[in-house]
Amino acid sequence: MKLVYIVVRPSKVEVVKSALAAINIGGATLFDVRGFGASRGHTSSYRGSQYVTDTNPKGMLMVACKDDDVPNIIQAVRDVANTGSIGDGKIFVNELSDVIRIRTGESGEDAIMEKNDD
Amino acid sequence: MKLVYIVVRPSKVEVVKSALAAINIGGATLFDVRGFGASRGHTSSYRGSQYVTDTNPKGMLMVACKDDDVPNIIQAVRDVANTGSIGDGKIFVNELSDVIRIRTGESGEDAIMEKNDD
Amino acid sequence: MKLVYIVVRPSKVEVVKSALAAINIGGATLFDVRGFGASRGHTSSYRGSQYVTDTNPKGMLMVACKDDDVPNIIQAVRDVANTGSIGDGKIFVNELSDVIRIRTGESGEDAIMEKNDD
Amino acid sequence: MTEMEFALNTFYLVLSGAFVMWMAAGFTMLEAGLVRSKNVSEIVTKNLGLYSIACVMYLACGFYLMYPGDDVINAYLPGMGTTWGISLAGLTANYDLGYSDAADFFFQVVFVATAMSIVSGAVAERMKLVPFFIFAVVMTGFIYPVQGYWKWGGGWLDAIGYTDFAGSGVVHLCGASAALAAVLILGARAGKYGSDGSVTVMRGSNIPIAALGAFILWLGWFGFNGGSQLAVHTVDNANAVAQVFLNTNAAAAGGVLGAIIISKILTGKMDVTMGINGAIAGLVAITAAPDTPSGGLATIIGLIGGVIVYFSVVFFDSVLKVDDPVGAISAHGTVGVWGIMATPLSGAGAFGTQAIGAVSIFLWTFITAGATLLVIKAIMGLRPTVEDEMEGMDASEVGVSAYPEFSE
Amino acid sequence: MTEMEFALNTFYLVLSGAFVMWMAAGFTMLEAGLVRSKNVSEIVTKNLGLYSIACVMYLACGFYLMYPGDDVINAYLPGMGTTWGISLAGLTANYDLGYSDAADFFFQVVFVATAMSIVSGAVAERMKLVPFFIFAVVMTGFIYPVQGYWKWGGGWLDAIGYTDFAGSGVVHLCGASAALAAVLILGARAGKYGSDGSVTVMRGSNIPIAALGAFILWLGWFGFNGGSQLAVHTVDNANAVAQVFLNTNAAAAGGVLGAIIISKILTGKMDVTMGINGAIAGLVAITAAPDTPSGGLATIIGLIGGVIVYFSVVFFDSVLKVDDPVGAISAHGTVGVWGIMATPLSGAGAFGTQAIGAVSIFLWTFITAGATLLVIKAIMGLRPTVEDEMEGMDASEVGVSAYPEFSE
Amino acid sequence: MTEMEFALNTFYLVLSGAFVMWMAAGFTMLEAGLVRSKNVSEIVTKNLGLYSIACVMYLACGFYLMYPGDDVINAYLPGMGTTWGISLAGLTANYDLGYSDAADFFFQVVFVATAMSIVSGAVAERMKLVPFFIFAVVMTGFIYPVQGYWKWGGGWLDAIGYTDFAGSGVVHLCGASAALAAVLILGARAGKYGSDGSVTVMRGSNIPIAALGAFILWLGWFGFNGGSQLAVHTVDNANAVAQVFLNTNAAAAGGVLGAIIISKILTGKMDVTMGINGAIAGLVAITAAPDTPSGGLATIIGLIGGVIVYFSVVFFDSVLKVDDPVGAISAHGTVGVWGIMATPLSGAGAFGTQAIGAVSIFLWTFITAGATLLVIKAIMGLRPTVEDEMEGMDASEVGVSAYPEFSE
Ligand SMILES: Nc1ncnc2c1ncn2[C@@H]1O[C@H](COP(=O)(O)OP(=O)(O)O)[C@@H](O)[C@H]1O
Ligand SMILES: Nc1ncnc2c1ncn2[C@@H]1O[C@H](COP(=O)(O)OP(=O)(O)O)[C@@H](O)[C@H]1O
Ligand SMILES: Nc1ncnc2c1ncn2[C@@H]1O[C@H](COP(=O)(O)OP(=O)(O)O)[C@@H](O)[C@H]1O
Repeated sequence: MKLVYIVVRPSKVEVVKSALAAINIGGATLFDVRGFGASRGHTSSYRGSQYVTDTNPKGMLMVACKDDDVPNIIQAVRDVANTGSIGDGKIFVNELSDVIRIRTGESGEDAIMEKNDD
Repeated sequence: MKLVYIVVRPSKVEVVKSALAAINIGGATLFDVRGFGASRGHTSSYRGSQYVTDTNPKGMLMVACKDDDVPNIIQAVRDVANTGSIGDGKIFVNELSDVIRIRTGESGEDAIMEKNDD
Repeated sequence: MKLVYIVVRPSKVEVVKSALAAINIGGATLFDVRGFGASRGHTSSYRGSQYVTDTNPKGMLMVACKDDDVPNIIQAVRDVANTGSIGDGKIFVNELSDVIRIRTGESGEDAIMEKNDD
Repeated sequence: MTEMEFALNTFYLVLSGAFVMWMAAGFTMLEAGLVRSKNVSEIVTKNLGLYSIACVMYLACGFYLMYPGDDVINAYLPGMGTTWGISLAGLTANYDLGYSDAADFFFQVVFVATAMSIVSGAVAERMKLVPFFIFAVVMTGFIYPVQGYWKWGGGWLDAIGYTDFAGSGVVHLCGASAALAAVLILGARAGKYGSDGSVTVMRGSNIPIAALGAFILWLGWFGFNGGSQLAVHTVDNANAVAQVFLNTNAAAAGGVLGAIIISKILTGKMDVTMGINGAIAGLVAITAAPDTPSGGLATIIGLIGGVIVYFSVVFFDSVLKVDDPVGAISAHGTVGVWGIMATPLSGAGAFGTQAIGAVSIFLWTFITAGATLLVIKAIMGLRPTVEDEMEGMDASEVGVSAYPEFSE
Repeated sequence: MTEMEFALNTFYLVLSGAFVMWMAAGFTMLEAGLVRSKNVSEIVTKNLGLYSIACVMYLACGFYLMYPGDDVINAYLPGMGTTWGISLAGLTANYDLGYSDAADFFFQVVFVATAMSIVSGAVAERMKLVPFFIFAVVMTGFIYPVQGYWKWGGGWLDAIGYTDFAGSGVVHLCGASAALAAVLILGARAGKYGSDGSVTVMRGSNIPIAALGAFILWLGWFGFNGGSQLAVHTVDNANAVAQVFLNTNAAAAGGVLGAIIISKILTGKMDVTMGINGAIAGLVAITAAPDTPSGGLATIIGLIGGVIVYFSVVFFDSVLKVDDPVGAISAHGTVGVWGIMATPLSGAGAFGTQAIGAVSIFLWTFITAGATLLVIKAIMGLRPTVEDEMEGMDASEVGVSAYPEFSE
Repeated sequence: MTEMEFALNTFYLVLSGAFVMWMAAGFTMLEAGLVRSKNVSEIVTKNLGLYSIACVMYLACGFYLMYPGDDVINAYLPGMGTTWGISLAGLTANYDLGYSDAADFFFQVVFVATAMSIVSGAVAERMKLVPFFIFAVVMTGFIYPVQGYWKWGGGWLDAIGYTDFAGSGVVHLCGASAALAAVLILGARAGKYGSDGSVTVMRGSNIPIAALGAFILWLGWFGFNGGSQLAVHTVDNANAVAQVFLNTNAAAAGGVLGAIIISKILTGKMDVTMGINGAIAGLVAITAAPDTPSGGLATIIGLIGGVIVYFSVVFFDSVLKVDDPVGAISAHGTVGVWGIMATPLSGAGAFGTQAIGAVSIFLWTFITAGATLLVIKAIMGLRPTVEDEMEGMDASEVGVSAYPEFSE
């Protein structure tokens, strides 16, 4: 299994969520984060003094999935979150050793599959 | 070592914390997150218009631990955070290559063990 | 590649960010978190009743980097974030299987390298 | 009239004016609470600025336009002149007029600011500051005073017997008519209505501050309606003032109950934002004739206002897809008309005349405001870029986040 | 009495009433600031609704019950009647009464709303809206007016010489007694007290808004106490009014200092929420006799009130385990009793008579409010489900988050 | 003077005082909105406490110092005495004085609190509560009353013809001079100025609450300036009062426009915090002579104040590196001087005398306040530890987070 982190623009979180649902990803956990990267540094002023903000608000989704789902997820995310401008974000793919569903105690892939009786 | 992510209901964060302390887990890092999963979608209305919220507030704990601790953690969390209803949350277990304690520079398991002189 | 989590005092987030930039780390994602660890428990009072807060605000940076960068990062972070008091934080180093830049579709190390035309 | 009577009325009038000035804070808080946090600094700036512009313009030309005295051309368009450099306090050679001219000016200037405040709520989150302020110049310096003159300056609406004690029409319907023109020309906020007809809910960021705004308006309205009696020095005047206070309060209470009861019936919950609009609706409804009804009738007029505002908000938003973030068009416009038409219930004004008043105020304001906005749009545009709008106007227009530590 | 005197007093009274109306905003902000963010929209709705209900009920029957004139049955239970459809302004055939009847009504109606506001703070975060509003109907339409009649309507408490200038007892102790009954019947908020006797601290979500509430109350109290002189038209009356303003302010200042000094001594820090309660305590303490003490004595009466409220809050919370999120029972009840008993310090009222007043107001309100609440509880229940309470009542009762972008 | 005239003036004065008391809430909200969230509870506590201390000290000795009547030693240092235990309402044996002594006290006491409030904003986020409160004791009990006596108590500044209608100098410049002394002795907030000359921007945490503060001040200023006429009972007085209301409002409006226009020109955006400071600057600017200019001139005086405050804020912050989180020194000090010097524009006061007034008030206050603070510093220190300051003073001084759910 894999644990995939998807960092996107805040305005894209909703559509990414829908896109994941559309390819049958059973769930995700969302984080409000700030990012810095290539799109560094815009200057603002407050009470006449200038200051630089080098981070931008981003949304992050953490998704546990089967190994096979990873290419689909990447494709689905790029389809909706790619604006072509710097700051679109990144996807980080990690190995995931195990998942446990707290409610039932199921583990492994069973824990991230939705069952009909849910 | 393992890095364990525990996603639970916000109201369970406190008790999970205590449960971890009870099994001698030395620390944890907490995140406010929103989750979606099997428990998708409740409808609210605002100024007469309906809208659907498909995420619920959750709390997440990130815990670095020794490999041996993992079964204990799973057991401890399930004991206190399992209500039997959808939305209880999940535990994600990852490999952890290394930990460094910034203060001392200790690394590996030493960095997550509490010493008496702390 | 590695995915490195750096948990530090909130007041150290800015300097860690600068220190990373100084060693040519191309980006990072920031989280507001609360931590508990060795520095557990200070007592406050509200309306005459005492209560214990056992977590402290921390900042976390998530950084994707090449394997070779890890020692530099650890060094850079320790240089600026080490105050010598309990609560300085920890660095967690994980394996990272893949990174994808959403904008271009680049993957692997290419996705975390800054190119001149950015 | 004795010196003391003059003094008492003047004191009463400036105090009433101060209460109405306070309504500027009420609109600001109401609107700041009902928009999303990325546009809060912008709406605050808008309100500070519009109030200030109203004060300057009314001094420069608005007051004279609205109350030209003997200089009037005819019943429709008043003459021109300025009160800018005149020390109004010195004017009252003959204090038989009942109160100081300066007090009168002060009481009137805060009314035009109120009318303008109504617009800012409706165009929230998507109209740039500079075009808005230019519109404010025209609205407060010309559009409002002209129709104000029709009724309160002794123009044709007054002549035909149109009744509007404190301005359900002259102030609230006028403001709402301009707001409607502006909203139609601007269009909805980015992302508000999907091409499939779906409505996206955009929730207010700070409910207690919106409620504070409603309470401020409620308090200020005692000056708004009470002061409109213009005198308190006799038993009859004092009795009238007291009844106005009683009725204004009763109508607001009725408005709250109307709105939260209908909300409970229809959705099972008591939507607090509707309760807030209900209070304002009750106040607007009673404003055309707060002196004549009994307390019970005032409560009912307000309660009906509260019910109307509920349906009006939903109708504009979901059916007409007219995007009014704070419900200003409904609370001040739809309910303003209700207030104007309800005056015969307590024996004030006749149905037909009231209808003429409502229609003529609406048409005048809607057309002139619309034309003004179209001209400004042609010259400089009204809206920020979609990117700026998505990011929030605090960043592009003001440069200051309203809550940098909570929501950035 | 001349027309001008009548006019001045009427003006004074409606203005005082407007200040007291403003206290509704004060209670709303205070309570919204001291509850957790998940219950903020709910408490705002509660306050908007209770104020409105008070206005309607007092018009329908409360005012007549409290001031029945010659229709009175006896000193304990007044007669019935309504002011609903009556244009009160018209009533004052003989203006020798001193002020307009409509002004009198308006000034009185905001007092009953104040008493009711005290209850909403105490039951915060765990009482459903509908049963609360039903209780408000009974409280403002019956329970409050009856004991109000005992003193201010000319009933038996007045006859025995009980002194209560502006209502330390009639308003504040009355409200707090109902609050105590409600809290005892409701029980504590879920999770507040552990079975092991532990106390969970539930912190207010917005301190500046709570402080704003205290400042609003402070300002409104000038109308509350000042207006209770009921006349300003003579040198004596004017002097009394001025001393009341001076003393009201001094007592509030004393209350703040009492509370923050004791907090500093006991905990090493100046708990701002205690300072806020201290201000209110100072105001409640002086309310029974704001006209008779010197400024120095008023300061001391307030300061003692501030100390009392500190200990009372801790005692109710930690020892008695009576859960009162905003400290309403302490600030208005415990300190209300202090205010009633302190009047002899400045030569107003006798110790024994004051005690009879306090006890009788407490018992009447506690018993009738308790009985009413038990009946409502039996019919429909008072509390949300534990799940709804844990999730916050904004979701289940109002459907609107107070701060959707900050805390969801 | 008739009883009614006495009554009317007394009513007018206590009401004006209530409006000025309300300014305490304005300063609290303004400052709470412009500091970072970790210091919000602390600044609220500071404001509650300083207001209360001002009330106690002015009663104990300040009022008598400032208005010693015949007990005066000479024109520079008044005599000693107390009004603590005196029932001021009883004093007016001869009501020809025009208003109740108690009303006079009440109106004056809120002025000293205003002066003190100015200091709290400037020292925000880095001065401990106890030393601040000790300073408040000296400032409100001695420093302010002495220079107040020079002008309003009939001292030497009054004798030479220095003009200061409502206190651009006596209140605002005085407060700002103490603030400047305090800021210089305290130093900047930790991390504010880098050793390389860089300036760190520390943004206010809650803009709508800061704007609310400005609106509250605006409203309260009608009492501040209007009440300073001290009488309303004749045609001349009433006219003057009305002109004061008109001009106060016009100047505030001008101040807003001055500040946001200059901000737009220089930065391309309309900085709302500058608009807020602009409103206050306009009000401060007109305060020295709100009765004499026409509305147009008042607007311009305010507008220039708004421009001045913009440059002054930037100059103190970026050039002088004097750290004043809310811009109090600029809005009340720099603009206070502008207000004093602008009185000749409308024919009130002479340039030279005004300059003497400004310089003497500044020097007296700056020196005595500075000396007092140095003594307090030597005894107990003024600042928290750097760690406590970094963590925020809410934790170490108050123990209560302002927004525990949003920013912890
Ligand atoms: N090396 C990195 N480690 C962790 N997060 C990163 C890294 N580089 C970028 N990010 C995250 O991805 C976001 C987008 O990256 P950025 O370089 O700005 O744009 P793009 O990916 O389009 O080139 C950043 O705001 C940050 O949150
Ligand atoms: N595939 C997933 N990846 C990441 N997080 C998930 C995933 N599925 C569920 N979660 C998280 O776990 C929470 C609980 O899951 P849910 O399916 O609602 O209940 P349950 O685990 O009881 O079936 C979700 O709210 C979400 O935060
Ligand atoms: N086992 C752990 N798992 C996850 N995070 C941890 C763990 N131990 C500590 N942390 C994080 O590191 C922070 C600092 O740790 P702490 O033990 O307080 O200080 P130090 O590392 O200086 O001994 C904690 O606040 C917490 O966020």
